[in-house]
Amino acid sequence: MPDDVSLPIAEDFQPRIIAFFCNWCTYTASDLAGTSRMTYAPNTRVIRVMCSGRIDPQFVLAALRKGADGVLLGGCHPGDCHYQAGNYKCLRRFRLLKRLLTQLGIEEERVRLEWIAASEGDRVQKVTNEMVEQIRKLGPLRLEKIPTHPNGEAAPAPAEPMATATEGAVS
Amino acid sequence: MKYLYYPGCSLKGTSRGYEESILAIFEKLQLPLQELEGWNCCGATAYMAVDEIKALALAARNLALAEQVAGNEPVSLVAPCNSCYLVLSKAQRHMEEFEDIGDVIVKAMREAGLRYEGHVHVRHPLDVLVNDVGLDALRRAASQPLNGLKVACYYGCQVVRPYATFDDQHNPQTMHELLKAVGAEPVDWSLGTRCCGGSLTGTIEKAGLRLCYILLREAKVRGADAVATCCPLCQFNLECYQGQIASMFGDEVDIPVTYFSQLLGKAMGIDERTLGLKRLFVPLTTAAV
Amino acid sequence: MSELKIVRRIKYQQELDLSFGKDVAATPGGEDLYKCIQCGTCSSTCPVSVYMDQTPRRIIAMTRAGFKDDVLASNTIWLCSSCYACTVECPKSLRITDIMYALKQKAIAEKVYPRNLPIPVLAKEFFSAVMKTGRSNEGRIVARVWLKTNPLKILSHAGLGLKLLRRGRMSIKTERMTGGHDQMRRLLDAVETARAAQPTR
Amino acid sequence: MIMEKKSPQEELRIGVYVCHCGANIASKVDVESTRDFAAKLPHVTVARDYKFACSDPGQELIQKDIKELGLNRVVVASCSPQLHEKTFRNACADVGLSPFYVQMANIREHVSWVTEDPELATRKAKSLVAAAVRRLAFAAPLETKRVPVHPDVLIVGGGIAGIHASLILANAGRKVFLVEREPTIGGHMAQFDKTFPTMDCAACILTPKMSDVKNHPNIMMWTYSEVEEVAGFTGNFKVTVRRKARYIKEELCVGCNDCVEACVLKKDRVQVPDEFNVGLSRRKAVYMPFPQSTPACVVIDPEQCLQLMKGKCAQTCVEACERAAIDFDQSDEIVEIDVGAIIIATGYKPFEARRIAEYGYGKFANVYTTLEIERLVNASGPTGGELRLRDGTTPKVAGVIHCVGSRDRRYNPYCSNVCCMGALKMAHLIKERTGAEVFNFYVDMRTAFKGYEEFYDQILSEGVQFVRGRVAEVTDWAMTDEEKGKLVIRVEDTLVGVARRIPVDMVVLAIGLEPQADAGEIQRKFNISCSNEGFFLERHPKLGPVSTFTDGIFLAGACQGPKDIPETVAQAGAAAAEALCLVDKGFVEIEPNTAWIDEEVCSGCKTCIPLCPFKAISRDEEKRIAVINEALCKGCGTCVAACPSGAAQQNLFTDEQIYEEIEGVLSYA
Repeated sequence: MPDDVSLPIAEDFQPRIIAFFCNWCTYTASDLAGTSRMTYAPNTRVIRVMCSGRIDPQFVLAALRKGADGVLLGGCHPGDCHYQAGNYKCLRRFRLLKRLLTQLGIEEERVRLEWIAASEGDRVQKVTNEMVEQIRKLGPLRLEKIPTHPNGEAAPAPAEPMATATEGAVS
Repeated sequence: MKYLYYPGCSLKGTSRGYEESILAIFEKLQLPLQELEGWNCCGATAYMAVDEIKALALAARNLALAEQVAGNEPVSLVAPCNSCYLVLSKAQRHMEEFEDIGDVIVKAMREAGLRYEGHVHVRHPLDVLVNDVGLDALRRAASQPLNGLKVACYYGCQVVRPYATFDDQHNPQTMHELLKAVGAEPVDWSLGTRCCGGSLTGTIEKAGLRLCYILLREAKVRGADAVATCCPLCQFNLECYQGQIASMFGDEVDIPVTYFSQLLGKAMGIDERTLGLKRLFVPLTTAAV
Repeated sequence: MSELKIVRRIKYQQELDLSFGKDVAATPGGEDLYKCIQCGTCSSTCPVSVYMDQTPRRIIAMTRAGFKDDVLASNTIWLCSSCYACTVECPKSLRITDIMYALKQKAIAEKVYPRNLPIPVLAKEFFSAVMKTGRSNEGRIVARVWLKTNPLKILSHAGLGLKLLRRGRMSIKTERMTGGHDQMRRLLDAVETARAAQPTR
Repeated sequence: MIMEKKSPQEELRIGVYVCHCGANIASKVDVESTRDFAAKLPHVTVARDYKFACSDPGQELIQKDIKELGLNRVVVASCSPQLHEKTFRNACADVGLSPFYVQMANIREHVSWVTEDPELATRKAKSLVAAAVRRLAFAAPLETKRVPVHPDVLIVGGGIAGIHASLILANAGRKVFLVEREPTIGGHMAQFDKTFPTMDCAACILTPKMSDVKNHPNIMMWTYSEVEEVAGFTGNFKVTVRRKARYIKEELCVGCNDCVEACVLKKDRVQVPDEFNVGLSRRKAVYMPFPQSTPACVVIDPEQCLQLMKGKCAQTCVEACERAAIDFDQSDEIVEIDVGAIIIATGYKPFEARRIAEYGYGKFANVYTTLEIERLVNASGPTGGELRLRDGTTPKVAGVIHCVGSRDRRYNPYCSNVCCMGALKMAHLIKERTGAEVFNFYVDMRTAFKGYEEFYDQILSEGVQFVRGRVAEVTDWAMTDEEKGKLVIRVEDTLVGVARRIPVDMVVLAIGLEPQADAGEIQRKFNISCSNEGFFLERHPKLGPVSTFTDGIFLAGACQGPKDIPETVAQAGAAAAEALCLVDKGFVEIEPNTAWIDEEVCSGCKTCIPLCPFKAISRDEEKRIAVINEALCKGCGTCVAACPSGAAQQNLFTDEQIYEEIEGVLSYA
């Protein structure tokens, strides 16, 4: 972000992070982190989906627009998808999403995609902590600071989730 | 790849023969070593006990100097002394691993006008000879092969412990391979990496000499004509205390203790004086050679 | 026949320093101290444990339990020759050699090392030599150490010294750095300052 | 099937139940404040906290509220839905509320157990509750789908686990396919001489079960076969099996071994190490692994057989076989089977002792593994049961080293569970067979099972010397005259506190258990998970020890983690019962999380069609829209995420539900 919009980050800034975890691997790993009593930063809110392939990029955009400072996506390792290849679909969309975010003036580091297997409770802990640290460094997401479009209009600030940029919906 | 030579204090003192033979064989193999200008003591293990960070800072200065000389070129800092090899490697690793150590050293170096980015590759000559020069080149250079000289290859500790970077930690083979390439016959023994006592020989003599005794006796039991070493302190301990060991344990343990590089040099036809072989207390009996 | 002697062996909790283990665990390489399962691999792989009054395994156990005085008074830490055999063989990856260094440092700092033990003296001699010349000269240092701790030894080793001199392996002339001596001293001084500025160490 | 509604039609009356889970949640999350917070959320009729929501009184409390307060939605803020979602769904269904009107908020695994600060934990719990409440507004009273189940069961691996599970299922009248990749069933147990703690002969108790398998009319025993591919889902798996060419007509061979006698590979140096005797003897190109091999049928090793390798051989074996069972033209056969359930019992791999250089295995002739000793003391083993050193002499002193490759961060950090008892058995056998002095070197003695401590007591009283200490090294250099020519064990006797050197003639390494080398491949093939060390992951460490995260696939034996025979057999029985439970029920209920197309919105762009891994989407050419075949849809939602017009939706995970959840968590983050 340009210098003029970066404000000092408050000491007590608690990043708000939404995590979309697939039911079979990452959500289970997250449960395992719990049963193993691995403490980690309390900033993530996990939303369960059956497969990372279900994660519509619009969910990510909606989360950021509604006040999340970062979004974490979690799926099964390549080759391990419960539905054969949903995670690959997710990866493809994720790459495009990152480009889109950059164009919107949002740091791409605010979104992260991780493959975490059901046995990797420790990775949930590690990735969550890293993600929180990363977002802390970036500071709160201030969408009103998004630079204006080249044609002088403000960047589209989607009003309804369903109305967000359809280019997010790529397969 | 640039090769800088870090002699360390011993190679300028008690183990002159090591320096002489190392420089001579590298010259012969057309990989002349350039001595690092302005180097200081590596920090050595004895000092670690008193002030670890200072010891590591001393090592770090050498690394910084090497990096400075090399500019942007990748650089190998060749340290023939096991102890220097370890301390230099340890400084590098500790600075990466322990943030507080790294911070202090980086800050102190800045004060002293030094900078280290971590690009120096600390190497032992065994590593360089096997992996960069290659056994074939050694074989070609061996104009007077050692004809089955039976050698107990003795690596000591710190070249494989705790960081086994270029050889197997439990069963190192680089010295074996080099000496085999020039016609020697390494004996089968299990003590190649057992400690020689290090500085204990000078501080708690009885404990130190016992360790030397075990090594020398076993080398003889296994029928070795000579022990080959790759560390100044090992060579010193094993050679210079043979008299005391004999009287302390009532057992003759006279056996030549050379540097592996001296044996390589001999096989290359370099004369004994140049190789520092004349500096040995127990002369290398050339009967077998 | 010898006389029957009895000594109180029980340890009362108040005789222990319960933070000792944590202190040692906080030093570089000490981080896995509490993972030790007391298997004794360190003691049996140690080539010097022959002479140790406490095996390395016991040193670990005692350190964890806070037997600070006994640990620092043990000859074990001084017999360690830094061969790293225990460190690489430990099934729980404790860096025992580094822990021994940490214990030596603590003993020196608290001045509880055995009087006749030349190691701390050696270390000091070593340091002053390096400060003076940037190099160490083993022969000279060892001679000075013996002079301070056990002068008789010099006589018994005089022959060795002469042999070394004759073969050009020891010189009367002192080896010196070829430059940068001031820089090195500046560096060591700066370590003091930088360390003092650090909150934890 | 009722499609989900776009927006709630009826008035919402939501009940929120915040569970304490004893102290598991309440010690970190302020449950009272969470309850009060929930009570103020829109549409919440009642909010309560309760000690154990999953208990009977807890469930009754919810049921009572549904009846008395007219609740039509329920939020339970407790543990993971993986654990108790079913419990609460059933509780609500019992009193007439659609089970899909229940929403869990995971405030235990995701909050109280992973958060240090109680205040932040409470905040997190509240935001998850808020999200659950909001999400419910878009819930629909779906119906679960029933799919018929194929009654047959596949068991992969013919060791004691697979054998036991097969027999149970077959005795229950189920048809079982038992697939084993070796030429015989029996697994590692067949290689053992005796079994602890009773010391009964392994063959005596195993071989009757092996022939039961062979003769059971309900068991299709396919040895020398491997599973190639698995498709389908619980209740209806389609499995492809490769039956490797044996070059023997199995139905003709009677195991007379005449062909083995006749095989031209006579010299030891052209023969290969015998796998069954762990390399202690050699075998020919045609061989039978061991006398009681099941099936009693030889096999030809195509990498040894001159005829198969070079096409040139006198074929003395063919001549010798009276029944003309040898068939060099055989090729691998691919078979497809349909099964309703699968039990994986692929076992373990013994730790490779060479990896620990300090113990000198492979370097010193008289260092053995426990498996080798099993073969050496076995009457049908390479020495006919004589325990001799490699030079033919009898050991006078032996050392048994425990924990080889186990409890070691450099190799396997876990305890292999069976080696302590195995090492005690070794001590007993060596003493019994040779009268040698035996030393056992252990780190911690683990004999925790019925009759095991008594076995330890027995071995102690037999005079075996126990040294508590992990051996650092087995070496061949002598310090004393006594040590000359011996193997020297360097160990600290930790109970005495001194280092010792103990000279012995024989060293036995009690090697640990590792996952099979191809466990990763099996894991992917069957779509199950592995734990960090590579063993297959059970669904729940306590309450789902033989289930996997993939419904219909169960685990038995050491493929799930190191275990001994009693535990393996118990687990095999449990897996068989679980499989039986599934196939006997006759149907599976499928979570109704399938996708559907809103016909009015679909533009017929076909984006979704190629995305579906199950080919469940086709195009209705007449209406020019996409159609989802509900029976084929597995509910991943990939098509939903991709639909550019929002026509594709997924039950239980509609866009609205997820947006509500997003807003919900952020409204109180």
